[in-house]
Amino acid sequence: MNFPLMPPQASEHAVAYDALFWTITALTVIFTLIVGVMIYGFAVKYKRGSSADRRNAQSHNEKLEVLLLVVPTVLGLAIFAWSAVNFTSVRTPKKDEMELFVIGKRWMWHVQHMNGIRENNEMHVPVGQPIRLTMISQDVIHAMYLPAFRAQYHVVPGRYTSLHFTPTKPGTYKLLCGIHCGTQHSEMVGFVHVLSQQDFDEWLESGGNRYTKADRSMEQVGADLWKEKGCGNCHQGTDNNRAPSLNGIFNTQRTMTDGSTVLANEDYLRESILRPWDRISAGYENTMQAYANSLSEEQVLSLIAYIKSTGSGATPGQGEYEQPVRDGRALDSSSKSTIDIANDRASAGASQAKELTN
Amino acid sequence: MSATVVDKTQEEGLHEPHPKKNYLTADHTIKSWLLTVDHKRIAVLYLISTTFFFFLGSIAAAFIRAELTNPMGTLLTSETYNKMFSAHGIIMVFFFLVAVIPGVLGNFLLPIMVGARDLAFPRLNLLSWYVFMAGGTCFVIALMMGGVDAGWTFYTPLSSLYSNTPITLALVGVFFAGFASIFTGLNFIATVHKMRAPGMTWFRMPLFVWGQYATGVIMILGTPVIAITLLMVAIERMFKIGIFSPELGGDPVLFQHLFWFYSHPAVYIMLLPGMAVISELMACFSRRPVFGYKFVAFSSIGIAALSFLVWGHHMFVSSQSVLQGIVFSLISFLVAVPSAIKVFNWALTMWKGSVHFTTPMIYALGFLGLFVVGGLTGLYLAAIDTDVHLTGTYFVVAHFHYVMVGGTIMAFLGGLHFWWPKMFGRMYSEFWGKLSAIIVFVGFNFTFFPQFILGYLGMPRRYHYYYFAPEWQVYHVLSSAGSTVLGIGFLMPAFYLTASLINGKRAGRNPWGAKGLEWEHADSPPVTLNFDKPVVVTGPVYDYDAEKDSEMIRAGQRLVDMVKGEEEK
Amino acid sequence: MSSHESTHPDAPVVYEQFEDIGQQQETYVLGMWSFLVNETMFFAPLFFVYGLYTWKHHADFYLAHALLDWRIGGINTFILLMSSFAVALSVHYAQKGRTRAQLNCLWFTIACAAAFIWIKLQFEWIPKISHGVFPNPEFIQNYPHYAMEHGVPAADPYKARLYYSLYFAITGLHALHVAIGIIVFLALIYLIKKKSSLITDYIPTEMVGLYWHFVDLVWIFLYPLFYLMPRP
Amino acid sequence: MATTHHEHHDDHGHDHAHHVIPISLLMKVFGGLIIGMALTVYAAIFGPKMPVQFMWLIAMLIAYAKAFLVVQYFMGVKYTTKLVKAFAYGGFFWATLLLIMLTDYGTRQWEPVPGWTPGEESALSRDLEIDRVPEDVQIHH
Repeated sequence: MNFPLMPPQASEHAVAYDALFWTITALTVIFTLIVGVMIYGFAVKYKRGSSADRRNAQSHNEKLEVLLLVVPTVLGLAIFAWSAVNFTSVRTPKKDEMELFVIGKRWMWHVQHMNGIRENNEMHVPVGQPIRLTMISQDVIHAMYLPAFRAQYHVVPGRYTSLHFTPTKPGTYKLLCGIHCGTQHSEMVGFVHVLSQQDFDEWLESGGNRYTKADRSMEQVGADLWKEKGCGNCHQGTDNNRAPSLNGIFNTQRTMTDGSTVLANEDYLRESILRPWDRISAGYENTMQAYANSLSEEQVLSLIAYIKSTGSGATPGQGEYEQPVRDGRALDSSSKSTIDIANDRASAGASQAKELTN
Repeated sequence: MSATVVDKTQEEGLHEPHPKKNYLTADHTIKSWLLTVDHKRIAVLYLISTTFFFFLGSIAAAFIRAELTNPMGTLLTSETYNKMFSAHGIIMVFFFLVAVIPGVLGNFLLPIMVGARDLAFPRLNLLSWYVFMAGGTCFVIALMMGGVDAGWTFYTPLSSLYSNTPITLALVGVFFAGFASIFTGLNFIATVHKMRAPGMTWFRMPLFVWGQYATGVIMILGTPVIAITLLMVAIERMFKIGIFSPELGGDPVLFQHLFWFYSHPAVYIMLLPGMAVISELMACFSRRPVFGYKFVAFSSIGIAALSFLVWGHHMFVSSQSVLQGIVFSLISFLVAVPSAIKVFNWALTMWKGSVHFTTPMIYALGFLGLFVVGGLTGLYLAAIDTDVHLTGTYFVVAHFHYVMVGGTIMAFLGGLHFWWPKMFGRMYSEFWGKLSAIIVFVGFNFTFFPQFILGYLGMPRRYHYYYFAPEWQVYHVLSSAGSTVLGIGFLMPAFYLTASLINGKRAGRNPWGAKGLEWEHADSPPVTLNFDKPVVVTGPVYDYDAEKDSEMIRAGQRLVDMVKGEEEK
Repeated sequence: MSSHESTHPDAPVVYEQFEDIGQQQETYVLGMWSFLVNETMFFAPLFFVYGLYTWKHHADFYLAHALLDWRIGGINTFILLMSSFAVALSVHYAQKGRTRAQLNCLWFTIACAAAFIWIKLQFEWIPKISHGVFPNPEFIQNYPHYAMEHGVPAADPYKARLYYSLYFAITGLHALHVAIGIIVFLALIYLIKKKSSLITDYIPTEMVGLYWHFVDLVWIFLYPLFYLMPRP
Repeated sequence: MATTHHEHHDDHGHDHAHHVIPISLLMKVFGGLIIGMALTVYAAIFGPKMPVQFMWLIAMLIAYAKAFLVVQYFMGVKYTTKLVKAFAYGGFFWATLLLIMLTDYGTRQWEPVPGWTPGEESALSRDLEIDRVPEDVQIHH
C-alpha cells in the first residue's frame, strides 16, 4: 500500500502551480508551529499552580496588535500577487494554440478535433503543444477538471468558456467533472492521452482509434450541414439583399441595426444561428429561420468551424474584411429610430418564435 | 465581572432547604414549554431540535463515509448517494450550524450576560423556533419523499430544471429556516443595543456578546438575500420562468453570485458565535482577561463587514470575469487578518495565566488547533491560482470541515460543557468529558486530514465512485476509520450529559470560579426572569486574577473548595 | 404576559423584560428598523436582477413594457402616496390621543390598500393571466397574440417572458406586502376599538406605519422602473 | 456604535421618540411627493427626448428624492436617534453592495474567450487589441 502525495505534474502550469502551492504549505506549517508552540508552551508553563512568574501580566499591547495586523497582511498580499500573476498567465491564450471543442452533457464528455475526430470521455493531445479547449454544456453546469495539468474551468450552458494548457509529459491522465451535475456525476470521467508529436500524428493519420474514427473534418461536416440546411441560398459569396456573406466574417467587427458594434466571435455566431432575431446586422431584415431546436451543439460547432475556415479577421492578410454600405437602406440609422428597428426585428422574432414552438 | 451586589438575599437562596423555583421547575406542563416566551426555555427547545438534526445529518455522513471505503461504492446507488450528501449538507448547514450556537447558547446567555430579564422580543423568539421547526419539517418531508439530490448549494440549472426530486419543498424548508435565523438576529441586535443593564457599557460586554451581535448583523443583512434567491429558484421550478436558466434566457452564474452573497457571510454566521464562545472559555480557564479585548471585539465586526465583500472566491472558475476574480481574491486575503488577530490573542490570553485543564478548556484548545489549520488552508483557496486546482475537491471539503466542525462544533461542545451546570444545575462526569473531548479531537484529525491530500491529488467532491483511481482508497479508508472514532466522540456527550441530569452533582452558582453576570448574579439554573433584583455593573469585564488563583492552588486548595469559599464569602 | 407597572389602568403596559416605557418604545422602534433593513435586503436582489436584465435587454424590455399602462400605475402610485400620508396622519393623531381621527385615517388607508390591490388585479393581472400571459411555457405562443390584440409591438417573446417573470415576481411580492398590511391594519383597528391592553400608546400605530411606509417606498421605485421605462 | 454608559442613559431620558410632526409639515411632504410623481411621469412620457441613460438617471433621482422625503418625515427618521438613522440609511447602503456583481457582467468580455485574438501578455490587454484594428477598416458606430 502506498501513500501518493502529489498528482502527476504534466503541464507547464503545474510546475508554476506547485511552487506556489508548496510555498503556502510552508507558511501554513510555520504558522501552525508558531501557534502550536505558543499554546503548548503557555499551557505547560502556566498550568494552574505552577510556580511560573505571573507578575506584570499585560492584557493588551497595541504594538503587538499592529504587528499582528501588518505581518499577515503583507504575507497575504505577497501570496495574492504571486497567485494573480499565475492565474492571469494561465487564462491568457498562447500563440499557435491547437483548438479542441468540448461539449459537456449529462454524463459524458464529448471532444471533437478540428479534423473531425470525435472522442467520448477521451482526449488525445500532442506533447508540448499549447491547447485551447472551447467548451459548452448541453444541459447543466459541468466543470472540465484536469488534475495533472492543474487546470479546471466550468462548462456552462448557453455560452462558450475556454481552458488553456500546455502538456509537457507524455502519459495518460485523468479527466474529471468538477461540479455536481446529477445522478451519474462520478461517472463523467475519462482520460487525457498526451502523445509524442510523432505518435499524435500517427494517431491523427489513422483517424483515431475504435469509435473515434473520423471520416470528415469538422469543417467538412460544417460544409455539408451548410449545404443541407441551404445556408448558401441566402449567405452567398458576396452580400446580397437578403443576407450578408459570411466569408471571412469571423473575428470582425459587425454593426447592428441599433448602431452598436459586436465582435463576430463564436458566441455571436452561435447566437445568430440559434436565435437570429436577437442581433441583426445593419441593413438587413429579420428573415432568417431560427435553428434553436433543430441543431445540436455539435452541429453548431461544426458550422462555426466551417465559417471560420473561410477566413478570419484576426488572421493577417485576411483582416481587411469590410462590412459594405449598401445602397438605399444603408447603415444610416438616423432615418429610423433604434426602437423602430428593435420593433421590426422583435415582431419578426415573435412570429418566428411562434413557428418554432408550434 | 465584578458587580455591586444589589441584594444579599439572592446569595442566600442557594442554601435554603427547599430550592426556589427556577426556569425549569417553574411549570411542568407541556403547554408551558411549547408556549413559553422565556429565552432559556426556547434555548432548551433549540438544543433538543438541533441535536436531533445533528444526528440526522450524521447518519447521512456515516453512509457517505461507509460508501467511500470502496472505490466501486457497493452499498448505495449513485442516486441515493447524491441524496445522502445533499441531505448531510443541507441539514448540517441550514438546520444545525446556522442555528446551533445562536439558538442554544446565544438565546440562553445573551440576555443574562447583558443583565436583561429577557430578549427584547420574547414572542418573536418563540416564533423563530416555530418557524425553524416548520422549515425542518418541510425538509424532513422532502427527505421522506425520497430526498433531494442537488447538493446544499442548489446550483442552477440542475436544481431549477433538471433534478426530479422534491427540491421545491426543500427550498421552502430552507427559506423558513432563514426566517428563524433572521428573527434571532433581530432580537440579538435590539437586545444588545437597548437592553443592557445600567453600567454595562459596550466595552464591558463579554466578547461572547460582541460575537453574537456581529452574527446578528450578518443574519439580518445576508439571510434575506438567500431567502429570496431560493424562492426565485422555487418559482423557476414551478413556472419555468427562466431567471437563472440559459435556455429560458437567464444566466446561471447570477444564481451563484446571489447564493454566495449570503453563503459566504453565512460561514461567519456559523463561525463567529463559535469564536465568541472560545473567548469566554480561554478567559475563564486561564484566569486572565482576553488579551487585546478591543482588537478581538472589533475583529468580530470587521469580519462581519468584510465577509460581504468576498463571495466571488467561491466562483473563481465559474466563468465570472477575470478582473472580478482577482479583486475578490485580494479582499479574501484581507478577511484572513482579523481571524489571525483572534487566534494570536487567544493564545496570548494564556500567557501568565493559570491554566485549568477542564473539559471545556480541552475543547477550546482543540478548537484553536483545528481552527488554525482550517484558517490557514483557506489561503490556498483565497489565492486565485491555487484555488483553480483545489476548488470542488476534497481539499475544500476538508478545509470547511476543519472550520465548521473543528471550529463551530468544537466551540459549541466546549460552550455546552462550560454552561451546562448553569443551564441545568448539574455537573457531568469530568472524566468522561475529557475523554470525549480528546476522542473528538483525534477522530476529527483522522477523518479530515487525509482529505486534504485527497483533494490535492484531484479527488472531486460529491463523487460516488473513484474506480478510475484506486490509489486514493487508502486515504478514504483512513478517513472512514477516523469518522468512526469521531462518531463515538460525538455520541458520548449525549449519554453522560443526559445522565448528569439525573445523577449529576448539583452545581453551585459558580462551579468554575468564573466571572460574568451569568455566574455571579444568576442561580444555576437561573430563575424565570434571570435575576432576583436588577443588576448594576460597576467593574470591568474578565476581572480575573491569575496570580492569586495559582497561589491558592499551590496552597493546596482545590477548585471546588475555592469556589465554595467564594460563594460563602 | 404580565406587566409589572400596571398601577394606572390607562398607563402604557411595560413588558417584564423592560425597565421603563422609554426603553420599551426605543427597543420597538429599533427592532422595527432592523426588520425594515432586512426587508430592504429581501427586495434588493429582485431589483438587482431586474436592473441587470434591463441593462442587457433594454430594447426588448421596453417593448414588453408597452403592455403595462402607465396611467393605471400612476393611479396606483397616487393611491399609495395618499395612504402613506393617511398613516402619517394617524400616527400624528395617535400621539395627540385623538382616537377617532386616528381610526378614520386607518380606515382610509385600508380603503386605499384595497383599491390598490383591486386595480392591480382588475386591470393588470387578471387580463394578462386569463390570456395566458404569465410566465409559463405557453407564454411564448400567447404573448405575441396578446400584444397584437392590444395594438402594441411584441418583443422577443423569450425576453418578454423574462420581463414578465420579474414583473410578476416583484409586484407580486409587493402586493403580498400590501395584503399583509391590510390584515395588520385591521388587527390594529380591532385592538384599538377593544381598548386592548396591547395598545395603550401610539407606538403600535407607528410600528405599523413604518411598515406601510416601507411598502410605499418599494412602489416609489417600482413605478418608474416598470411603467416609465425610457425609450432606448 | 460605541455608546458609552452615559449616552445610553441619555437615550432613555430623551423625548425624541415622542416628537409630534405637525400636520402642516406632513401636508407639505405629501405635496412634495405628488409633485415628484408628476415630474417622473412628465419626464418619462411628455418631456423632451433625452439620452436614455440620462432619462434613467432623472427617474432614479426623483425616486430617491421621494424616498428621502418619506423616510425623513413620514417615517420620522429626522427626529430619531443617530442609531435609528444609521439603521435606516445603512440598510439602503448595504443593498447597493449587490451592484458589485455588475463588475462581473461589465468585464466578462475581458476574459480571453474564444474569438478574441490571442493577447500579447496578459488576459486584460485585449481591449488594446481591438483598438489595433487597421485604420483603413471602416467601423460604423
